[in-house]
Amino acid sequence: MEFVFTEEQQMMAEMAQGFLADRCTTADLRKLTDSGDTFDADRWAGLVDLGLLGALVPESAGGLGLGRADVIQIATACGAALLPEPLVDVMGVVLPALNDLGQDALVADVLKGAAHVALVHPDAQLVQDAPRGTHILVMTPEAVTLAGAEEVTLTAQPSIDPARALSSVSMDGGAIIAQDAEAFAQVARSGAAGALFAAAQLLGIAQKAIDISVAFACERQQFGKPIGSYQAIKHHLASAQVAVEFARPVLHAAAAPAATAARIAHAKIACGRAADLATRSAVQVHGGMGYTQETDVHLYLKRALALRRIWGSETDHRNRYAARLETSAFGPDTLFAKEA
Amino acid sequence: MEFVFTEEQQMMAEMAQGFLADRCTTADLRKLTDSGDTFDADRWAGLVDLGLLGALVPESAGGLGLGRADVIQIATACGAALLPEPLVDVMGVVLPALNDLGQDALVADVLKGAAHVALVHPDAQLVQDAPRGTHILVMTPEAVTLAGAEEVTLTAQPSIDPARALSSVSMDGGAIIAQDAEAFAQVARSGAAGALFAAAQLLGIAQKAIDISVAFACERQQFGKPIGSYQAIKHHLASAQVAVEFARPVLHAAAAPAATAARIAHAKIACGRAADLATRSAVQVHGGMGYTQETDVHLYLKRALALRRIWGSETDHRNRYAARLETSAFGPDTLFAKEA
Amino acid sequence: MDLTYSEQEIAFRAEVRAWMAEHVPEEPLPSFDASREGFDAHRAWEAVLNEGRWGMVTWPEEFGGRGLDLIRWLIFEEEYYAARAPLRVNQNGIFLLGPTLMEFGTEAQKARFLPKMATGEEIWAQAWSEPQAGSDLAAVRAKAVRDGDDYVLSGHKIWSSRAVYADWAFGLFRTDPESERHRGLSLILFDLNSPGVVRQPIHQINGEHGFAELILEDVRVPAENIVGAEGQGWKICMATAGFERGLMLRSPARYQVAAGALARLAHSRGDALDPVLRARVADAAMNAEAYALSIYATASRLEAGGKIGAEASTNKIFWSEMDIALHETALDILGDRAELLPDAPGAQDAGTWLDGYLFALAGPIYAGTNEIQRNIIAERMLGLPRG
Amino acid sequence: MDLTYSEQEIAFRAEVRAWMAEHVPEEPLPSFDASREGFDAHRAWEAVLNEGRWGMVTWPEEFGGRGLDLIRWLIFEEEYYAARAPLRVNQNGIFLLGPTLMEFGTEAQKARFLPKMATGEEIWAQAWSEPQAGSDLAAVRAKAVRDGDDYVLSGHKIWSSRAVYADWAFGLFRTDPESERHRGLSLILFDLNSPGVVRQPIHQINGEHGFAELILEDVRVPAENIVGAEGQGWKICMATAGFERGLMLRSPARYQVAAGALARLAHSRGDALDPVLRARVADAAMNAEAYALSIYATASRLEAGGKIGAEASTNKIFWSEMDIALHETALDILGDRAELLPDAPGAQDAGTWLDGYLFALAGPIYAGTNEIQRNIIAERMLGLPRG
Repeated sequence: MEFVFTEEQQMMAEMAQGFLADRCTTADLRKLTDSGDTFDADRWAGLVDLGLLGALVPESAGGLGLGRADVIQIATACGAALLPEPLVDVMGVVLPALNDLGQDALVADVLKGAAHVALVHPDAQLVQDAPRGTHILVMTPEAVTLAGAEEVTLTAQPSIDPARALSSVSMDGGAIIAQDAEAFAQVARSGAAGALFAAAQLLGIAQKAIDISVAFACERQQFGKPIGSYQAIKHHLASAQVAVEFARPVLHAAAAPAATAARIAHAKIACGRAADLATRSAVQVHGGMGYTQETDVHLYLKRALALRRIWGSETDHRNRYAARLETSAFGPDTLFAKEA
Repeated sequence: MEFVFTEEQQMMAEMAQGFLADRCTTADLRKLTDSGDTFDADRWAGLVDLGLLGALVPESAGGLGLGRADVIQIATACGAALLPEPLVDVMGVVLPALNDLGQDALVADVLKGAAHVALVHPDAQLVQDAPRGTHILVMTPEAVTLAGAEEVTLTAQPSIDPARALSSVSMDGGAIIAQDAEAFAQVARSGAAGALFAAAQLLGIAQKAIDISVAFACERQQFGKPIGSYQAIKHHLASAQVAVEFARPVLHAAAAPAATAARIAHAKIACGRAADLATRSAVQVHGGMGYTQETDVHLYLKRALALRRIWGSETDHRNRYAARLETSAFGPDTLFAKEA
Repeated sequence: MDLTYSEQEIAFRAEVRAWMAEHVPEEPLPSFDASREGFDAHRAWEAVLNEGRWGMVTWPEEFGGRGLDLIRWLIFEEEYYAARAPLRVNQNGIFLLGPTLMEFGTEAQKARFLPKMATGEEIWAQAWSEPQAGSDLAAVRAKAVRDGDDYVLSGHKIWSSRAVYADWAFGLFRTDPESERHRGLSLILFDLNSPGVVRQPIHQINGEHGFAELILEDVRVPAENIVGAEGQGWKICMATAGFERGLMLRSPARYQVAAGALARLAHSRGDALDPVLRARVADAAMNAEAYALSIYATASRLEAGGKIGAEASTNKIFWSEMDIALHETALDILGDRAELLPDAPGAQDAGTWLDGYLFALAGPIYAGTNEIQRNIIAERMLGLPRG
Repeated sequence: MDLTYSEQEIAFRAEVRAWMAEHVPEEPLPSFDASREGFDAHRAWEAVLNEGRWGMVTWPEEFGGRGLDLIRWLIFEEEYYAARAPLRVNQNGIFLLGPTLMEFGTEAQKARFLPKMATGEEIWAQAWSEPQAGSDLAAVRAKAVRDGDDYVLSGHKIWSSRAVYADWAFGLFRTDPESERHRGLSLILFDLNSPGVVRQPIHQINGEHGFAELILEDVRVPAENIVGAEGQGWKICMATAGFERGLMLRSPARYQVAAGALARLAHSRGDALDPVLRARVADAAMNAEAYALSIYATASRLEAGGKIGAEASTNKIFWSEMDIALHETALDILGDRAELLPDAPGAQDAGTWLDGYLFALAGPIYAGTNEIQRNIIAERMLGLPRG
């Protein structure tokens, strides 16, 4: 039992954080979305070069052969940086699924940046960045279908988050690459991965929303002293930090190889609530400025609003957790129990 | 439309408040319960003399012939004073029920203090002060039964609130005085009355818990100034006061002749939550002293704990309210709508 | 205590309902905070309202009102919201400045400003806060210097609601340069089209620009545009703020209509609705009713000669928190559709709920943050010592 | 990152479980805070535990421990709570004073006090707070005056946990009469049976008397009973408080066992269970797991050489709020049975939940109120300016 990241895991995370600090500031994000775009090809090429897309793909298939615990902090960093490109979904969900389904050539193309696969999943029906996709992967519990871009019709579905270019997809063709039990299992596997990595991003957003609020509260004066010296402001932010502190270990445990679906559900709920509390506290701490587009608060708020409600709502995840609670024993010795 | 109490209603309330201020302090209450008792015969005689028991009984039957709105503030005052004697239930529930059921002689006896009737109801199965009862009235949706004290077996069920002498009752005899539809309707009528007047007491407790906390917070020094000057303490108590302010008008509207069952359910929920928030804030504001029996906080906390869960739980009342919401229109013009 | 409407009140409701049915535009108007076009459409609606003498039913007849009591005002508002009539672009005027002028203004000011306020011919912005002031209005630094028959205004105002398109503004200025905090402030009315006024729209979280920053450089205003005497601004402004937080800023019907819509949204899910969300929907409806009942009680008390006090602060906290919870519940019912903009093909009604949610987030902040309101309740209502 | 137990850890768990199965009393002991009899029964249990060398598994072997790591301590606690073994009457000693003595005590103090602490022969009370101090420990006024080889203690202590029946106490005293606030305080150990010590039980909300007031009048204590140097009391006390709020005050297993019992209580209602309560039960279980995971992570970090900092305050807030919510959910499931005392015939298991609820209410207050904890988080963890 060692509930700390290894040095290698920590180094991976710092490498990604460094890249994002350089290449994905909120100023960069504003410039991108102000120009009407949501995808920076140079930044994506940088991510491709780092090999991050294939982190969870076996080395034999051209990836890094890592596990979820190795990259969970990278997903958190992407959330904190509000990365607009779909690294987290591609790395965490799409490529593992294509690899599971034996799509080796397509995996190789994606890894070198030559192909882009957008995913439609029962828990994430609107797809991000689909117009740029060379392929669309559509999962239902009955079948997994892979279609070329020319075989689908996309309808833009603009989001309040200007960096999320969403579309709905209707299929005009494509090839079924898995069915029945295999499709059903893949939907569950991909759904769990999607929820886990959405949770990771939410945690990153939560901490970042607190951090920028602390900085603001130290600067901003009201009634003759920094607003951060008022107990009400302190307690807002302290409560948000408490939520983060008790979501983080759940998230990290949910990234373990043996994590149950219930644990991942818990992580999604806890990180979602932390992000909600933190971003709304950030609005309140920023006062009027928090209600404008002049500070960055709204960017975190909107991303959190979206991520909380895709890859399973709180209702969905609560039901999953409760179902396990009602059918299995619960006690100290079940804390690290493996999937039944 | 006049949503203010009349001068007469106000005078009635002040009369009762005056009586309670004189005769029912928390010091009186402690003396009573320390002696192992829960009933002060002198105080009861005083209440009998004031005629309050029969406030809702028609004048023709020896009562004052008033309506619920006339006495709702009296019930609130009884809550605030933690009156241990069962005035509220006798005045609000038992005597109106006996009157409905044509038990004129018994009504007259109760009014002059010669009889005492304890009530068992589906929403209040444990009865207060039953050993002193000359009669037990047992309501079920199928039948209403009136039994003499010798026809029932009582089992004491001690409560955390030392002023609530509870018993469970099993019937060894008695006479059925209403059945079927009449019994069913009486259960509903008495249940609504019980919930309304429990809500009134909860509101009184809530305000009182805030008031004693304010007094304490003005006195008690910490880190060199009164604790009431700290924002965290201010905001605890302000939030509790907000809850009281928006429970009070609901309670008063629920006392109107045309109030719906949903409105009474709302009042029970709102006053219960206000009392819960206020008494728990009171514990927190009083710090360690709030966790002892040396201050009065625990008395309010325990009474609120009990009253919140009898005469219908929050679950019960929420379901009632939600059912109406789902089957009737909802909008500004339904605010004062009459019972369907 | 009589919670039934009189025959006259019932008749009045019917009259409002009939008029609204005939006059409320079928299609919702575009937002008055997003474009000049939307603003003008709302201004036109104010004129229509005024023709029906519905501009502000509590105002005296001489200023375009009907001299009715507050209960009738509530009934009017109920029918107004139930008819989904346009939001009031004029609210700074009719709810805030209007009552202030009636109480503190000269006869000339009333004659000059109130009728055009009632018709919507002149739409008002407020100009209270400043960049370094926020909820601390006493920290105002913008100044008004007397120069002959004029005041010369200079300074920097922010969070001026409606100021992007409005015609006139009322604001707090320091007339005594030596003064500190709330002493030496005056309430002055100024034409937003005067030379020296620069309006900079503030982009809100929801993309609209309901607020502006105002840069004032040597703006000349006739001295007669001061309301009350020099140095009385704070007192007058507090009276206005009490009104704002109190009865009129958010009329209860708004939330009752929203809660009714939420109940229908929930109902449309049938048995698939999460019971926890069902409970939150019931909470939203209860809160909307509690707020309405509280306002009725306050209105009755005021009609009986009472005054509005610190409970205005309890109202502000209650409606702002209720508004967020209500809209958040809708977003949770909508699930993954919640993030879609109103014009997304898949949004259906989701966009409206999203808009309402984002708008609601401002509630605990503006007109004095809820932290300030809790301080007020604690100190003025409960009597706790000042920090 | 490896979230699986090693074979040795699994074997250790099995060893604890087997021992507990054999030794834990079948009937729960009477509370140690309600009677001398209950206190003595718990003291006897401590002796049994010590015979099995389970008193405090992280302590060095020389003091009766096993020198094990914190992960094994957690496993021990899990099995201890799962076996429903008696609460530790000795917790002031083994969790607070013991670690403090090991860090700051002299060899003589360790030899004198630790072994009897481990066996339960000497049970410890703490004597920190004072009537006018509350959470403001720096306001301590009780004094210790040096007189030859003794200190002479006088003053008034309150909230001394276990002090009604305990043998010894450790407390903060002002050794420098000229000093103010946290300067000039010292940590001194004293025998509660010394002449001049008067113990007054405090009647708690739940009827027990887990705390006492201590009136100290010229209580003579050998000077060697000071821990650390004169004036170091505050620093040492803060280290102790960090420990208290941190890892050991509430071990996670306590809540996991309680959440498991809550889940069974809920399950016993079957389909009649309100789905809103079902959701709150799930929340309780999630919180218990989150707390446990967080403590495992902290324990791993400490084993890897890390330090415990302000996150001790986040723990305090989290467990105390979770504990109340968990028990309140149980009371809401129990409905009208919730108010019944454990010995009421109709109470069944309700009385235990009621006891637990009332006990939980103290959580946000003692060991530094949650208001103080939030200040600490804001100032020390987030870096916000002091009030």
